[in-house]
Amino acid sequence: MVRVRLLYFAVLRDITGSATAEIDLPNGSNAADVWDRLRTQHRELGSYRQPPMVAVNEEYVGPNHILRDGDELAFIPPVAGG
Amino acid sequence: MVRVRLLYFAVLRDITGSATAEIDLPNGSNAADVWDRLRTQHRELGSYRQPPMVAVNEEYVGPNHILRDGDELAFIPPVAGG
Amino acid sequence: MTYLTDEPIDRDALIRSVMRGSDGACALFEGLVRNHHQGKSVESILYEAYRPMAEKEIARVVAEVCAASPDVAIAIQHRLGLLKVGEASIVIACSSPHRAEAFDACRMVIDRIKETVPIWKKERGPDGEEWVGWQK
Amino acid sequence: MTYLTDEPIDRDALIRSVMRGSDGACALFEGLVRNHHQGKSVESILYEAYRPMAEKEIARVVAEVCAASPDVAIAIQHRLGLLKVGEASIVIACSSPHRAEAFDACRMVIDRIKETVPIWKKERGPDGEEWVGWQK
Repeated sequence: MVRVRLLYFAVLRDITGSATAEIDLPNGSNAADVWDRLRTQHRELGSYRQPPMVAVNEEYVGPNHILRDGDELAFIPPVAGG
Repeated sequence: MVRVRLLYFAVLRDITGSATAEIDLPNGSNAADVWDRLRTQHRELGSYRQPPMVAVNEEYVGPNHILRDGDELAFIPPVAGG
Repeated sequence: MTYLTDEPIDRDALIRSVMRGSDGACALFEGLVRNHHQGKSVESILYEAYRPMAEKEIARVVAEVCAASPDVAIAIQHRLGLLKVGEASIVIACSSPHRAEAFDACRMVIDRIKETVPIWKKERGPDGEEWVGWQK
Repeated sequence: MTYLTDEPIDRDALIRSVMRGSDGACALFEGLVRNHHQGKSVESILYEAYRPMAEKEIARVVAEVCAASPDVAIAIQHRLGLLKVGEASIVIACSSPHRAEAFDACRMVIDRIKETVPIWKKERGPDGEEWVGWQK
């Protein structure tokens, strides 16, 4: 098991109703697995099969990035800075 | 005969030592003729066979532009604004 | 340096911070809250960031652009929080001995910031509010 | 409007003058007196213009660029007289709903002004003074 700290920003925070969560995952889980779990919990995400961009420990990674214990995971909705 | 008001700017004012001059020209004279006259008067201009850009009455014109009585003529040394 | 601020951006201070005696040009870009977007009226925008990551990503953009244009000095401030129409969300100042590099750098910086930096905006208007870029 | 001024340029006033609620971008260009030119040290620059013609030529540049980019608002001030290193000789502000037009307009304005407007500069440094662009 690995424990991951999940951060929700912007539209994802509005949808989930929280800014952070601690989640436990089977060893070898990746970011896409977490996204699938979120989709089953929040029907507003149902049509989003692919996760948005993924950041682990404040760096962009691919959706298949394997999560490790203590990682900070954030799904990055479409950015709109500038 | 036409009388033309000649304006000297920048390097040309330094060379001629004046900012303006009234000159009388034969009918049908053009800006290049005036430039030739200046070259004979100021040896610093001797190597400049072609006049720099020419403005008559605050508009760019070609060197063969025929001057009329009362025109304001300016030779425009290489511009360096901005 | 921190690139994110919760206060109105001090444009003059930003420009001063990049100006060196060897510079002949300064290009500046300001992103402004405008009163409409995709046909909708906008009254204000709430900007939010994944702060530590946004700082890193902006620093990465600066490093990349400086590597491509070593003569350019770059300063950036991105504002967060609630901004009204006409207020600046971002100001980018790029100075350089010559203007082409300053313009190119300024444009490259804003283009890349818009692509990668984790900042979001929620537009508010008479029709309600919406996170930009997220289709319902 | 007069585009030429003998006073230090008020950048903020220029930007305010172009900003409309519909603008999402403002691009600014500043030309600065720099401390060197073609290998020579520069201490100050004297700017001189054929004033009425320079006003007309700048107005022509503005009209041309506005015709090409009708959504852009443009403000320009060019300073004349003796300027020290670091001072702005020209400031150009271009605002627009979107940034590409603002950048393009700003660049087009400065490029064209440098080509056609009858303004000259005499550089002063420890080696003497010289009109820029005129070979002895």
